[in-house]
Amino acid sequence: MAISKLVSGVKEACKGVEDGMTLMLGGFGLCGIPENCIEELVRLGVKDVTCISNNAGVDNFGLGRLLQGHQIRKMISSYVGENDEFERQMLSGELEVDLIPQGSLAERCRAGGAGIPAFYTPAGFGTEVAEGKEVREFDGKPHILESALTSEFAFVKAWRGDEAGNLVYKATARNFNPMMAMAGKITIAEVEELVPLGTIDPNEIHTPGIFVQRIFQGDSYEKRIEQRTVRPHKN
Amino acid sequence: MAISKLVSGVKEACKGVEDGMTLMLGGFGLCGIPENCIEELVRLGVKDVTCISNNAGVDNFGLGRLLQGHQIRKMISSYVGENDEFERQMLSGELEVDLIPQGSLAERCRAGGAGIPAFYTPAGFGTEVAEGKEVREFDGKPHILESALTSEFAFVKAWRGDEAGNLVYKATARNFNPMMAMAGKITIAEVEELVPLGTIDPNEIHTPGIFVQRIFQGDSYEKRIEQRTVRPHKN
Amino acid sequence: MLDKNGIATRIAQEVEDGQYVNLGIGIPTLVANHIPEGLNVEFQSENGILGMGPFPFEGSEDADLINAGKQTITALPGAVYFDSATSFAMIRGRHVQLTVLGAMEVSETGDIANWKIPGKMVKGMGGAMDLVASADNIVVAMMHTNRAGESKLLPQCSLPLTGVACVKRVVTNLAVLDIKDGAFHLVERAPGVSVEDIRAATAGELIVPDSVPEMQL
Amino acid sequence: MLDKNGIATRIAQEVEDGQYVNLGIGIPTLVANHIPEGLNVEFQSENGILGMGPFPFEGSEDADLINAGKQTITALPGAVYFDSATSFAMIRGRHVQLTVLGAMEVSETGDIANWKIPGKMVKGMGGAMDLVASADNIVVAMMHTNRAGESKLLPQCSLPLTGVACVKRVVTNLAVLDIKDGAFHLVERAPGVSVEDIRAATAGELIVPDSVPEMQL
Repeated sequence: MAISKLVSGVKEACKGVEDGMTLMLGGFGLCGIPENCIEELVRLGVKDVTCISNNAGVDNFGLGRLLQGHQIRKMISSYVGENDEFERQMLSGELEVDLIPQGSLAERCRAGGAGIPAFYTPAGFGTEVAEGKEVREFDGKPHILESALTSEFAFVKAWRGDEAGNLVYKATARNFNPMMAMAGKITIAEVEELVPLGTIDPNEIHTPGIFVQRIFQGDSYEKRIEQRTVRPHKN
Repeated sequence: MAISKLVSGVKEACKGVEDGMTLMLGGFGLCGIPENCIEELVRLGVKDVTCISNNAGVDNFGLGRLLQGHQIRKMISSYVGENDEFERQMLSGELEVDLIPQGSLAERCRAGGAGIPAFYTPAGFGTEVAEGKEVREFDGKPHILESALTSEFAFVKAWRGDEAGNLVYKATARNFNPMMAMAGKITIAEVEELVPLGTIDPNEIHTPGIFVQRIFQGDSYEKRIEQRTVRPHKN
Repeated sequence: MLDKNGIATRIAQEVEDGQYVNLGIGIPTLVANHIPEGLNVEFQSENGILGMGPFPFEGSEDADLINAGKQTITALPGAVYFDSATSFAMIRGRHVQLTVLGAMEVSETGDIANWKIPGKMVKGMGGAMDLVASADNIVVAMMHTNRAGESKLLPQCSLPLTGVACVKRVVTNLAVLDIKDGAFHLVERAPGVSVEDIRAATAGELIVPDSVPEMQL
Repeated sequence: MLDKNGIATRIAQEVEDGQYVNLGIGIPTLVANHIPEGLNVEFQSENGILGMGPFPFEGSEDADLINAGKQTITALPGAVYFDSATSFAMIRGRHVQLTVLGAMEVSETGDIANWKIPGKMVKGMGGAMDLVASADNIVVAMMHTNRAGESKLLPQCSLPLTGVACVKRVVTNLAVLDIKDGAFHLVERAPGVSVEDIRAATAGELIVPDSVPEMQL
């Protein structure tokens, strides 16, 4: 009875992505990013895309791969500090950048997926972020009106998934993935492990399959660590 | 290191609830309602309270118990159709009733917990619900502005919980409980089973303990079924 | 003329492969029993389940597993539970593609009234206002006339509205009708029901094409 | 004069038993190492964890478990993972009670700038704008002057703002200062630092009480 979202692999999953489209990509830093789809977008060579993603990867991994090929026209992000090529393209004017507060970014994606066209938040009042936006006081405190974000495609990465599109994320690799899954007109989920239908306890699913249009198991995951910090073993 | 929310039982949990307060109560019909706390509110005899709850229980169970004692001054609900005493009190004017769309109720509680003072929704446009509310078009479609709901106390019921206040709900007993947990200034969680800290996989927690101020294991749960529907066994 | 199960059978034909469907209380609930074999459809119940299955076998009822009508149900493989905010995110965000619900009145402009009779019956709108304000595809399942024999398909609703200009199609015991351009357009007749029967039972403007096929059930 | 760990040690004294605390990148991260034994405190990292523990032992790093500074971390018993929307619901909804973050500039009216140097450095605000707009209790951890020796405690911020009238307390290498009534109020001196040193390094209006105790570290 379940509606199957299973596709054969990354190539079938990314069918229909075209130049100039708006794409959402889950992940925080390099944690929980859709590695296989990003590589396929590099291979496809789509140009002039707008990417909505909390970060922009590093120079040679994550969204940095798309920046290298000058495939991105505009980034909508909250923090882009780990990427020299990004900074170069932005300061030179090649790359359009819309920086927005992280909480507003998350909530705007959720709103887009939830049919809430706009909401008020205190974040950014009195800053550049508020420019051109409606300000209204609630309970004596000024708030700004933020609008929903949606995208033609959303790329998310989960730990486990089933053919119904149900997803479970691992630890902090969850981050923006659930909201972006909601906000994509076509949401493509790549998973580390595809499990048989009925394997995942329906109580423990993070993203219900209704939000996912295509799912596949990624061929391989590098899962690069950006800041490896450790403490010494006690001897 | 975890901050303990554990209290000795329902009496300690309900300390501070006073006449005239606004209370949120989780549950859908009789499913997932805070049975032990409701009985304690009956015992305490608090009066003139405003109850925010999707439903109003049945005549002799759930919130119907508070209605019997005329303890409720106002109900904020989406559906109250299973309760004769409710209808009698409402039609006679004893009970003030604010009926709001179920999705708006859920989202208004979430907004209250999430620091979003107001949001736009299409639900209720052109109906009584929209009276006195701002209307604005987004994408050519009219929406109404709905405000956040919060409460002095929120009572939620979970399946499992730990002393940090982390909660896991079972099946459709989840319903309004997570959003009300977020929206209560003091949130009281009663659980069927209190488990040791670290027992619940941090990936599988529905309500993070930060939203819960007091937790206890309920003495007993009747878990009454409102509409027992079955199919015959194949012989 | 159809009975309630007949209406449900006809509405089941509206359901397409791959759709997520929300069924309201009453006749709409029966639609689930008439979905053709092999059609992949998932039922959402707004209290927090997707992948709703049939009623449980006697003795396996679970008080924690109910539908929006508070009936005990089961979950199919691939089902998922979620909270009410997420449930209405699915509905408001148009992820649920088809909504079937009952009505007391429907107007020729697609307004619907189904939640309140002032001074008499005040049960509340539940999720209906969110559902009708959101879904692209809203089908009303109801009897063509009320118990007093009065038409429920009206020029204007007399009862408090649930939603404005939202109903696309109405399936009754007498007919299938589309709503567009401010009128009811007769699409199909129920078996044994004449166009004149339908005209007599419809108070709103009724557009009748040259030929009106009988429903194939 | 304090070093970075000294500032973190002093800020740790601001943390109260039973608080949920968000620590920003840089000096604030160090605060976690200086919380007194026996104090029950949980650290939230806005990328999606509550109950953050120390760095992992070498060899047990998990790429899927990081903090907002993208550092590998561990989770303590009772920890919980969540998505970014829920994370900022905790922050915006004032469930996180204390926020410690760095700054490039702070004004005497409590404005803060820490995310952008026009034409030079544009890293983005990350979660800082949400944090400073929301928390009841915002403590800034920073050096009193920048690398050029210029004061970072100003009458007005010159850089693009992160938030307006939100900072309550500043802890620097030289002093603890409260912000109220449009001025910096000197609360404590760092060991070996004189009121005159602090006055010389503070460009905004500084109110000095009759007696200014030295920090107890």
